Amino acid sequence: QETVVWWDFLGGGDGVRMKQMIADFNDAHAGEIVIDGTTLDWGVPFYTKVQTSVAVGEAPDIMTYHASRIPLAVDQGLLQELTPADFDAMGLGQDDFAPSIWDAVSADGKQYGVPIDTHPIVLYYNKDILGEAGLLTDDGLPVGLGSRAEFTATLQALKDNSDVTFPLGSVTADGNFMFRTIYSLMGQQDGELMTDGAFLVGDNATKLENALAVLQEWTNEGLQSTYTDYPATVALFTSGEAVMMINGVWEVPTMVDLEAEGNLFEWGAVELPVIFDHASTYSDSHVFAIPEGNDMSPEKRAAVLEVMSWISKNSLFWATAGHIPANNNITAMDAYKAMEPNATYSSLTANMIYDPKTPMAGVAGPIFDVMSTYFVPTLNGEMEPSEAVEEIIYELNDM
Amino acid sequence: MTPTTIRRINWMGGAFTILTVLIAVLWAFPIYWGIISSLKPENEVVRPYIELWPDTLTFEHYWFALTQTQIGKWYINSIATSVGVTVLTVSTSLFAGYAISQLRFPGRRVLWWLILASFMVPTQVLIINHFVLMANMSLLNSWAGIILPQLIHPVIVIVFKQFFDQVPKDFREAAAMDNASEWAVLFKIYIPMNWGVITALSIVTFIWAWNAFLWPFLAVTKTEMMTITVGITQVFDAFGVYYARQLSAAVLAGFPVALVYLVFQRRVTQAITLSAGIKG
Amino acid sequence: MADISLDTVSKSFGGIKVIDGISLEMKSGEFVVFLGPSGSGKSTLLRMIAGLETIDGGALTIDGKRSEHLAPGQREVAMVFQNYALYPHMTVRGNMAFGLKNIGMDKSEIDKRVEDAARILEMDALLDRRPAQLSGGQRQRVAIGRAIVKEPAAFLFDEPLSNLDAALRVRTRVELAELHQRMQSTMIYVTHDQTEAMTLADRIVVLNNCRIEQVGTPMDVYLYPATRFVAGFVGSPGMNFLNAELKGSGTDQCVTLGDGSRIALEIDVPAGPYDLGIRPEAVRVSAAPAATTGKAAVVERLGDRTLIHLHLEDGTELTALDSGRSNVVSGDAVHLEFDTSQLHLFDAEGIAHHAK
Amino acid sequence: MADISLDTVSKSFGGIKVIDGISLEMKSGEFVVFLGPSGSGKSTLLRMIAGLETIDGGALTIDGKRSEHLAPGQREVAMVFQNYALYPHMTVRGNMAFGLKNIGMDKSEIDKRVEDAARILEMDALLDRRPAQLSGGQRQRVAIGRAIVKEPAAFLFDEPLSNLDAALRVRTRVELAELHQRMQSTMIYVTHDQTEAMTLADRIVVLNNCRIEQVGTPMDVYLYPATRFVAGFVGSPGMNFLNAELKGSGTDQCVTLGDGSRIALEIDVPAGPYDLGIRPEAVRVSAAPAATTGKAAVVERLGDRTLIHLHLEDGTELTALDSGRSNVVSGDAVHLEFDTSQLHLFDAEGIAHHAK
Amino acid sequence: MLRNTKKEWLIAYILIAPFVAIYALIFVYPTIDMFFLSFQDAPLVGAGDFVGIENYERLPRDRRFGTAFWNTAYFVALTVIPGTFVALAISMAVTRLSGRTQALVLALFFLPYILPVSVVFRIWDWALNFQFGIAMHVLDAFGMDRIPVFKTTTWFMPAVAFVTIWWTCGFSVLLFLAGLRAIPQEIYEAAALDNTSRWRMFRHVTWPLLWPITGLVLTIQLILQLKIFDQVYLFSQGGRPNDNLVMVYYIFQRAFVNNQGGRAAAIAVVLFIMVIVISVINFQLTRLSERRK
Ligand SMILES: Nc1ncnc2c1ncn2[C@@H]1O[C@H](COP(=O)(O)OP(=O)(O)OP(=O)(O)O)[C@@H](O)[C@H]1O
Ligand SMILES: Nc1ncnc2c1ncn2[C@@H]1O[C@H](COP(=O)(O)OP(=O)(O)OP(=O)(O)O)[C@@H](O)[C@H]1O
Ligand SMILES: [Mg+2]
Ligand SMILES: [Mg+2]
Repeated sequence: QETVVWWDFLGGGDGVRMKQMIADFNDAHAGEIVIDGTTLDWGVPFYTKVQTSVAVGEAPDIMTYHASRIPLAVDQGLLQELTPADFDAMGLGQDDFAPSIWDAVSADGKQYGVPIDTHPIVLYYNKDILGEAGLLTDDGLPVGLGSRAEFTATLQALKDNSDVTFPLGSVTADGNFMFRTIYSLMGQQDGELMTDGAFLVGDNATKLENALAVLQEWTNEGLQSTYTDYPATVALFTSGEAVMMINGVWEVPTMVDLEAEGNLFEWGAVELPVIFDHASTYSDSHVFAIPEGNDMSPEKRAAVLEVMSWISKNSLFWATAGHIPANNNITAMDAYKAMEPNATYSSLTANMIYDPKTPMAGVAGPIFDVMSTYFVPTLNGEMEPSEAVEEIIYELNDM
Repeated sequence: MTPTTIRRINWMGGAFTILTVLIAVLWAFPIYWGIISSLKPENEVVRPYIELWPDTLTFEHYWFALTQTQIGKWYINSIATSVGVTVLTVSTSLFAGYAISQLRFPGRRVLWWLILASFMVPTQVLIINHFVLMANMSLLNSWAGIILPQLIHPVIVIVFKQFFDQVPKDFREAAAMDNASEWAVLFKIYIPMNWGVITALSIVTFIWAWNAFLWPFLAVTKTEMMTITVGITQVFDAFGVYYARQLSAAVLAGFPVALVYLVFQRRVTQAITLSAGIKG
Repeated sequence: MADISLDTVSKSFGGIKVIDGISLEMKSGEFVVFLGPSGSGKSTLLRMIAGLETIDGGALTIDGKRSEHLAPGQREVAMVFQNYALYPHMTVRGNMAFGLKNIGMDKSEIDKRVEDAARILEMDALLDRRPAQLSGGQRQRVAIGRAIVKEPAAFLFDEPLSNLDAALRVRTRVELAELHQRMQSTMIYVTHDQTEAMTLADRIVVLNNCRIEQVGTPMDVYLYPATRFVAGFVGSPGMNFLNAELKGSGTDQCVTLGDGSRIALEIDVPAGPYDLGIRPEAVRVSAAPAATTGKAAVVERLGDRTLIHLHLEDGTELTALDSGRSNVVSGDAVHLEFDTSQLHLFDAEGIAHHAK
Repeated sequence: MADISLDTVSKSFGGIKVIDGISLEMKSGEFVVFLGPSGSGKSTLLRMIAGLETIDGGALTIDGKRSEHLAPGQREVAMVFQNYALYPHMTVRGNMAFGLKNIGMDKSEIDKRVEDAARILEMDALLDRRPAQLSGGQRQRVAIGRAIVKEPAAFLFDEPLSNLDAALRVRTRVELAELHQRMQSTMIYVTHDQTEAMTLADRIVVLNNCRIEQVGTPMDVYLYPATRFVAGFVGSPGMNFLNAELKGSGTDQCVTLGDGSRIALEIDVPAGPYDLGIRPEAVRVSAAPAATTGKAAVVERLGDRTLIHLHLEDGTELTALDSGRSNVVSGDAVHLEFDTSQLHLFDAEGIAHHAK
Repeated sequence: MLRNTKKEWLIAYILIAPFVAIYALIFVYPTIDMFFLSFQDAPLVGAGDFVGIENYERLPRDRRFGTAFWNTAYFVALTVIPGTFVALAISMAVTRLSGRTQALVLALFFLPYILPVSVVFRIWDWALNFQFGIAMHVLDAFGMDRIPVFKTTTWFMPAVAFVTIWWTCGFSVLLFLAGLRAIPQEIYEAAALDNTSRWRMFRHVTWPLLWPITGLVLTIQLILQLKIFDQVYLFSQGGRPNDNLVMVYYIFQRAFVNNQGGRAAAIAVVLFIMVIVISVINFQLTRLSERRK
């Protein structure tokens, strides 16, 4: 029997689903393979641990990773290559994944991970309150998703409704998280972080400033929660204090579970509103990877590959965690197409954008780190957007 | 002052006492608040008003922490490493302190000065090198790796030395007249005589070791090897609203030291003053 | 019980001589007291005998055996320390048995000795207590018991009473004297308290400045002090010292005091200036005009005696001892008479000469 | 300088009475000593006068002014503490000036008073030292100086000599007596040392068990103790107590001791069993057969006196005082004579009756 | 005493051997190693290249180093003296109590000290939570604006300093109490007889007599707070760590997050030297003031 040591950073509603999948996997492979799973804190702490554990040869056998961070990981030599033979063994291949996703796990023509999903951010909303306020369309969507003015008007209308504390719940205390929203808003203006290895070239800086300005306006007008950290944001939304919330699809199961317990209002999730020119949503992928720095027996490696393969092929269940499975065969299934609320926001797959492919990018990577540092003061009105952009450019170029 | 001064002072003293007690209660209130919050259902926890006693008292979060997390293993790790640090630190320091205090040997002064000097050096600056050293010795993620770098407590040697210095040399001489060997002097006279200090220092060393954060945090990359103080901040369902759960884990982590303190209050107090070089 | 002899022993600490060629014979069964002021080397000398200090030069013989190179435990002496040095974590029994256990003595023999000692010292009931549960006097006895069980050749005491309060000190002093009478063992006893020395000793060794000033019975030392130092150190209230001029010779010898008064005496020294020593009890208050007159400054009534602190006409201070019912009051002019047989003259070197 | 009077004052600590309705008058300029064993409430009484302990009931009048509710600083008394309680961080000058500064006295007046006090106590040279740089005796003087500068109505001393070594204690005692003679101020002095009380006091207040046992001059207290307690507490060596039976009346009154010997005496009490008290100096060694005979157990030669600890035939212990040159040695049978005018009988309640 | 020198040496060496071995391995060697590493361009684990003083040369230009340095200084300023005063005030209040009340009050004040930092973090993170914290409800009740204490740079250091004082001042309180108990009651009585007012009593008696302890507390606090890491790290999580860097945090970030062992070692050396210099200055000051006495 092989024990596969597994690390992930899936702590939210999707973490519960992943634990279920691990349990299912263990049942299905009783006596052959057993997964010994650990969930670590998301972000910097997780990647710090990975880095040090690889450095000292104490790495796990398999871990989740963000596709956006793979270039950095490859650069640091943290990951083992997955050879074509490995893919054969898994019964998976390029054809099973969308090209953009496949590309995201490749570097120098080699593969470093098995993508499992894409996970964009979406707009969650409280149908009960919006309905009462008359702000729900006939399709049951919030009104005003079409433009900045309309959406702001919706928020303002909610604000004027005295029962509402926060029209919008945003993770304003955590720059790491806000990176997703802001990068989405840049995408709506076709902005680029990196152009040929240079940062925020040309009017990209202005686009960033625009994105920040919108969010700061919402803060200044009292339309969104300030200094709210991640758990508080979720709590504000689920307790009804915030009517809408921008968050990852991975919080879907939280809602589903609370609703099942009868502890939640009528809710929905939809693609981000179009604030600027066109729809665009930042997205990333969860990927399975095998870290360097652990001497695996061929048997162990085979077991690890089996884990990856099994989860990829069974990722219909993973879709109940809100994510969009990366495996084309799953998304093609009817069962998936009927799944709610995934269906409501499935349209956004066409509008997804990804991090630039560079060792500077990625969750908890250097760009991410520098930018997030300036988001918190800006979003909470401590710093002017223009000043923030200036500082960001200075620091990015200083790296 | 008027002839009624004495009475007025008494009255003011009473008021002052009540004030002191109130402030003390307020001082410890956050601890109470943490504990009481951990006993509320999650939806009560986030109610937007102050609720000093839960509507529904629940142990579900404790149950969750104890069954769904590795807190049991962390407890074992914490106990094993804290006891290890305590036993090793106290015993090596005891022997060293005794030798420096009572025996004459070449190198004694140099050793003493080194210890005094290292008293000021922050071990925090050595984290990198400790990490590399432990990695090279393949001790990361092991109890030994957590314990070893925590063994530098020059202050314990200093306290022991001072204590042994204070033992009147009459005892040593009485023992010599009693035909006691050098070992008998140490084990049958000096150690039992100073048992109070030894336990006091052991208790604070234990508390320090239990509360250690930085090094155990760095030295362990595997969850099952974490100590409880590190574990509760590292491995948690950060995504999602589980304040009460986090608090229940915190209560579990703080409980043993709080208990040790409440039981050995006087010894802890004594050891703290000793560790600052004040004779209790 | 043993003879102990010191032969020109000496000792230095870091180049400073603290014992300077001392020779001394102590006979078996004798109670010898080392008396001297603080720092005179009493403890050092005792500790050299015990083996707690090395002997730099000279020979130590205990019971006929050369002992200066023996370890403390092997010299067959037992010591009672000033602070008793009882092991606080052991019971009284444990304290007494510790030394015997260390030499691997039979358990039954140990028990026997401990119980015998406890009986002698009347502390059977205390055997299972710890030192902290004992009073000062009881601790003192345990310390002695710890010495007794070893059945040593000699007992060494280093100021064993100095930690007791005044009343207990007096009582324990008497007990110690009785113990010595009963056990008849050699005892060497260090003290700076002349009363203790006087009351306990068979022979007193007066030490000063690393040297022996005088060796003699208590009354010898009191009545015929060898030096001015001894005269001043022994006796309470202390001896009066007055500047005096010895004149004449043979039967018309006399000394003149500062106030001009003359006292006839008989003594075998050449005329010249001396310090005249006279104990307060030899200065008597007389009803009729006598040798000289003083003014009572302070009168201290002790009940059984009265001390009168006087100033002679020239300001010389003098203390006289009067009976308990003395009717002198402060401010009185008092006639003084001197017991001429108790006069001592001290020459420039401090050597004493006693009047006949 | 002031009269101080206590009128049935009492005091409890947590329900336990430690001062039980004590009344006492102290006259201006008097030197009163509170004497008693440890725990008898001496310090408490003194501290009640000083204002450091509250007075639970009764009245305290200082210089005609009801004072029990005044703060300590306002009672015009100054206190010298056992450990001196000098402010360690201030110079001698600072220590003495502190209290004066507190009441906002003129700098020049402060300087004058400090310097006067320093002159009286002969410590001009020490004014700029700190307490740590002074010897025990010098500290003692600073403490007194601190009291003097306040020109208080009364000086209160709580065992001021107990931290000094024996020789210094005797010397300082004399100095204190001289100081009192010079300043003529009211002084209340607490001690458990009867010698100090005897030598210093104008009047002694003997306390025991929260009560006054006797108030009187030193010689009163010594010669005519009011109770058995006082008789035993005052005097060193202590009074002998023997079981005795008083028989007869008028001129053929006599007491019979345990050994059967009879002593004739004249006393105004009914026949019956008593404790007979007699001071050692009233027990005389006689050459010829006398009142009774004892066996000398321990002979303590003090030089000027000799203490003979005796056992009478029936085992009763008795101490006799003999002259310094006594030739009694331990083991001798000794004839004893009693000074019948110094006999005391104590009845069952401990009340003393003195022989005529 | 008669001593068998050879045997005594042997016993002494046996007794000190374990300590010396650990000391050499865990203290002496890593200290030397730290200096070597600071001259290298090296990852956290693994070989590096000698680069001279390059790692040091970077520091003055390094923004984050500046942040870390000044934040550390700021933190020390916020904790050391205020913390000492708070402890002094508490101990003055506690020392006048007696019996059970005193024991209870002291226990309440001291309890935080024995808690692990992560527990302290959880408690205060919860009490000061911007959305749900009880402190915010209290502010609401007084009609004041809520304060996002751990999320703004203005409030972060003061808040962490506050929590640190709350957490550690029990230690100083004990030292002060020991100091206060060492002042003989008689001195206060003498002062009472000297007509001393409450303020003068504190100013001229208690304060000067407590000064040695105060100096000790200040020294211990200074050296301790220079090494601040745990609280800052924990409270920064999910916030804005780069604004809140302190020295040890920066060492950690360089070494463990950025995998730059050499650069981290250079920062460590700087902190090491800072602490040593401060200790030596402090030691000299104490000696000086002692000699003055
Ligand atoms: N271990 C030592 N090192 C250096 N000098 C010492 C040592 N022990 C004693 N001395 C010195 O030797 C001299 C005699 O000391 P010792 O203790 O024998 O005096 P003492 O007569 O017992 O005095 P006391 O009555 O104070 O006990 C003193 O001057 C003392 O300072
Ligand atoms: N603060 C206090 N609280 C409780 N009991 C006290 C206090 N102070 C004194 N006592 C008790 O009051 C009694 C008298 O004490 P006090 O100190 O007056 O005795 P003392 O005669 O001065 O004794 P000593 O000679 O030992 O100083 C003792 O029984 C003592 O235990
Ligand atoms: Mg001595
Ligand atoms: Mg007293």
